[in-house]
Amino acid sequence: MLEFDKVMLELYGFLAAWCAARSIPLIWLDLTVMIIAGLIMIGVLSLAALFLVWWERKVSAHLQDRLGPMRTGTHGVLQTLADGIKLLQKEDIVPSAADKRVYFWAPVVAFVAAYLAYIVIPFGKGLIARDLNIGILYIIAITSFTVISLLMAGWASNNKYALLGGMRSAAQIVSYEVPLTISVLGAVMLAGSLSMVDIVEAQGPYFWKWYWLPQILGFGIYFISATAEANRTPFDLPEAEQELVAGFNVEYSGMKFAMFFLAEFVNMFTISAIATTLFLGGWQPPLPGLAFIPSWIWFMGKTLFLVFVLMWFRWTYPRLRVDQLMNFAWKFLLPLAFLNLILTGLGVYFFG
Amino acid sequence: MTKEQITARLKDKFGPELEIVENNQPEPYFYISMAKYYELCSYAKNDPQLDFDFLFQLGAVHYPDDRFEVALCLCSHEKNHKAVVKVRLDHDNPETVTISDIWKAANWFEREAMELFGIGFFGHPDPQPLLLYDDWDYGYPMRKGWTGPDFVPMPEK
Amino acid sequence: MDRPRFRPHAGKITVDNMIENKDLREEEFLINMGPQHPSTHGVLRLILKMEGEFIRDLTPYVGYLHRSIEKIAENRTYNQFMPFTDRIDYCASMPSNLAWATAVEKLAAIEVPERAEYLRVIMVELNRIASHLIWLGTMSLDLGAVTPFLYAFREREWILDLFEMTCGQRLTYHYIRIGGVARDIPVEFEKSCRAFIKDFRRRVDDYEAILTENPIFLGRTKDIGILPLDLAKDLGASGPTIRGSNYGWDIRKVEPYSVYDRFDFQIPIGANGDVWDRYMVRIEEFRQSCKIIEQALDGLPEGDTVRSKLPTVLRPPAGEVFSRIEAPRGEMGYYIVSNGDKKPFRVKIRTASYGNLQCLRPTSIGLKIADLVAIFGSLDVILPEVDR
Amino acid sequence: MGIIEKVPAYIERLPGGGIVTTSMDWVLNQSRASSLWYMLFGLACCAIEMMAAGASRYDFDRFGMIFRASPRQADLMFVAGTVTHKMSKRVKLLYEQMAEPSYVFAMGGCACNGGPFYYDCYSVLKGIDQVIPVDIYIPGCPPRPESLMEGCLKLQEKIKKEKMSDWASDRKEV
Repeated sequence: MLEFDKVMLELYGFLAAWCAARSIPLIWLDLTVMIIAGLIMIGVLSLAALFLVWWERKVSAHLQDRLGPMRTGTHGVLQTLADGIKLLQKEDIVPSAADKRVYFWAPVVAFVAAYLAYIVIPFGKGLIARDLNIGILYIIAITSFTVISLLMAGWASNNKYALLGGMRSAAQIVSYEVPLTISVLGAVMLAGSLSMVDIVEAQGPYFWKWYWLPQILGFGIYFISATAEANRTPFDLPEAEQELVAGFNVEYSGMKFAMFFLAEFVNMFTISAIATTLFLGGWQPPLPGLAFIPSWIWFMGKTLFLVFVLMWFRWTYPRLRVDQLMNFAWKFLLPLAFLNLILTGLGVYFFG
Repeated sequence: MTKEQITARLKDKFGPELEIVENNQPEPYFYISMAKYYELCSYAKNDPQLDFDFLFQLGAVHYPDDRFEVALCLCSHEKNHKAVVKVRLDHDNPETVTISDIWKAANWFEREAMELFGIGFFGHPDPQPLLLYDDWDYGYPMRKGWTGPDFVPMPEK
Repeated sequence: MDRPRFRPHAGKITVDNMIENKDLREEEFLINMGPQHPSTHGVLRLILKMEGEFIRDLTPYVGYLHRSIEKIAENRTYNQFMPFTDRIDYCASMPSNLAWATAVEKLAAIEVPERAEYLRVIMVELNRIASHLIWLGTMSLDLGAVTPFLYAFREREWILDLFEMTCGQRLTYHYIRIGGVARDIPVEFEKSCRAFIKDFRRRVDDYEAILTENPIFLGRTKDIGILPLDLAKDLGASGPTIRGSNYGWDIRKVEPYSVYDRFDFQIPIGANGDVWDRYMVRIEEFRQSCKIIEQALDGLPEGDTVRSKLPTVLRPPAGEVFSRIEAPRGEMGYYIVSNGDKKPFRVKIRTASYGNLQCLRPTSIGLKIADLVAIFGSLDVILPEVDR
Repeated sequence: MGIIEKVPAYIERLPGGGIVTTSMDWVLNQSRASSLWYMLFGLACCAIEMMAAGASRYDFDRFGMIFRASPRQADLMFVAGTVTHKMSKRVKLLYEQMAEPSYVFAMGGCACNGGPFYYDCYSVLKGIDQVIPVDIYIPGCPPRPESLMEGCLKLQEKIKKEKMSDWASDRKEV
């Protein structure tokens, strides 16, 4: 029952046979399956984001000696749902001086960019929407799309705080893109493939063979840069509450704000999922003997652990300043990332 | 320095322009004439014996029948002594000079006195209202006997 | 159509052409920060002239909480005015009470029983801790760290419990009265207070662990917003702000009021007056206040808590007085003019934030907006003190 | 409020539409009542008690109440403290910037009617209801966090009685 991949393969085989019997071209089936898979993905991810929002509030509350949401459902599990329905009812304000079209599209771009990355993430053995052979390249391309939405939002709001937030996010995300990409290359070199599935399979079901050990530097750099890409504390400058009120989304209300909010949490999940895939063996169990637990549970477990670490960061650290942020990216992370790349290359050349 | 020493030193310098107020407080209180006001402030700040480097406060007082007063509370960090300097201003035309170039701290105090009492400080670098709202035109609220819109005096029992 | 929009260029694209077309240009812009802004701690309004992230000029606008307390003081008797002093500095009501009480006592030459003096010291020092806790919380919030804020408020609640069992209020106490204190402490106060002090010392170490040793915090505070000593004196800064600038000036030491001369405590000072130094001064003051409270609890004498035979309506002799105490934010004092009536003729309130806020402009010009927030947090300005 | 505003008018014409709208009202009201995001806006003494109510011991988050710094995203404004004439324009502006449906608390004596600054005072507004509509008044100087919470519970009761069909008439005129 829990082995989704087998069930799905059987289902697909059955449907293919059904189509063949009625001489329907297989392309229609593939298209239908793809659309349904996409819809399921959006549903699951939205649910996951809702869950993460609730979880973040609970984690922060417990770190701070509080209880967090308690009234809406048992221990507040329905809290985010209530927030969502409430935001749906709120008035949708468009500032009179805003650039209306850009203002409208900014949250949509953020939302879509956040979700598109999931096409190539293997949630479990065989649980992948499309195994692109340039998977990791695709992800890097898609995740950097976020910056456009933030810039759009910052510009279109016609608010100086929003503009400053948008500018900050542009500078920040573009800078951190560089060490992030280079740190990822280490894992790619070890696996010898850009496909996410190949990278996972190359790591094997032994936790000491996963790439976090040979790529410990790369893993660190990736995780830090990815935190910055997702605008999480200590790198949450674009929406620094104490400086820029709410940064790029200061003028957004209602559902548009909710889309930004959800996109942020989906992004958080994305970076954790990629880290899991590249460095923590993806859906592989830590030992072959533990393979009886379905692969997607392993994947989710590792990802949620990394998400928890991100939350832990957020509620512990103060925020960096803009120039410190830049210095950190260009003067520290980037040389380290190159060093990691060279070391990996040498390692692959001599031992690989 | 003690109360007597401060008084004596200032009396030497300013003579009859200085008028000592007799009371039993530990710090000296005196009036200075309008003409010597700025000179005294400058002297008090720069004299190495007095060394009043800290303007504790500058406050105006309105005596409704005859005068305004500006009272300065001066303190010295190094010497650890205090003094209160007062100057009498004309009731109908309360004006004096600014001392915000001697102590920067006087800047806001003078703006406040300008706004709430209507005292003019010549040469003030930034003479604009501090506390009241922009289109306030109901006079100087801290003067005695002032009334204005939305002002309800406490009913006597 | 007052905002620039993207549009295709007519001629050849050069920098000059773009500037001429007003599509690409460099200019300073104004930002209005406040009166409602998360980091202005109330209703301060700052107009910032920015060049990108850099602050080129700033002007503070105050008066959004001007409650004309000085006018009210002229129309209340000396005892009736005491509750208003609570509201001048609501984070530290006890020191405000004490400042008014000492000023009136100095004017009318009223002796205070010894037990009342000790209780005053205990309460004022507890309130100093509570006030510094609010500062710690809001400053760390300004720097983006949310959790220390909640930790600080957790400990503050404990102090408020102590106040509540003493005088029944959480924020505006009206406990210190002219000639003594309102009532004696309850029996269980001493035990709870000692337990709090014992626990609080450990909590201060916790705050240091989460903030002081944090490299991000260090990077945000070290060498930021340096306030030279001369400037600090000139602008009328006081309290931890001037002590951070390497100057051991504390009214409790240099001009002891109440019974402060009987206690053994140090005045922490900073090295060069940056945000970090002001932070460390206040952190160290937590420990010193604990020390004073313990000594005061040890030496608490028996006796009355309010001077008997005080008239119900106080009529001090005509004259004037100025007196000051060391409130958590710095020097707080009253200048009272009395004409022998039951109401003061004129009350001028001088508060620490009034001077400290004026230090904001010279320290933050040329820095970034994030530094401004940190500096403002470290000055610990509270707006009702400025506006009154 | 968008599309949802028009929904009840259509549904009520259908057979059994009343039941649908009632249960929709229930869901919408529940969600609104249990997700009151308040604006981070403190004026004076009461602001400290508001902060205390959000902190560890009282913890507004239990009711699903978190603070937002931007008025656009807030549902609830605590006018916590003394509103002076100088500030009253800003309070009004902030209220107008909040997205509907929005609620206002007058927290503390000063916000209710001027409180201790009623007499002999030239700069304090005698009650914020002269400027903006108020949903809940909480007296006290300052009110304790418990009374603030009681006020929030009262507001939740009030919200739960609202009907979707009433919204159109309740909208503020901007």
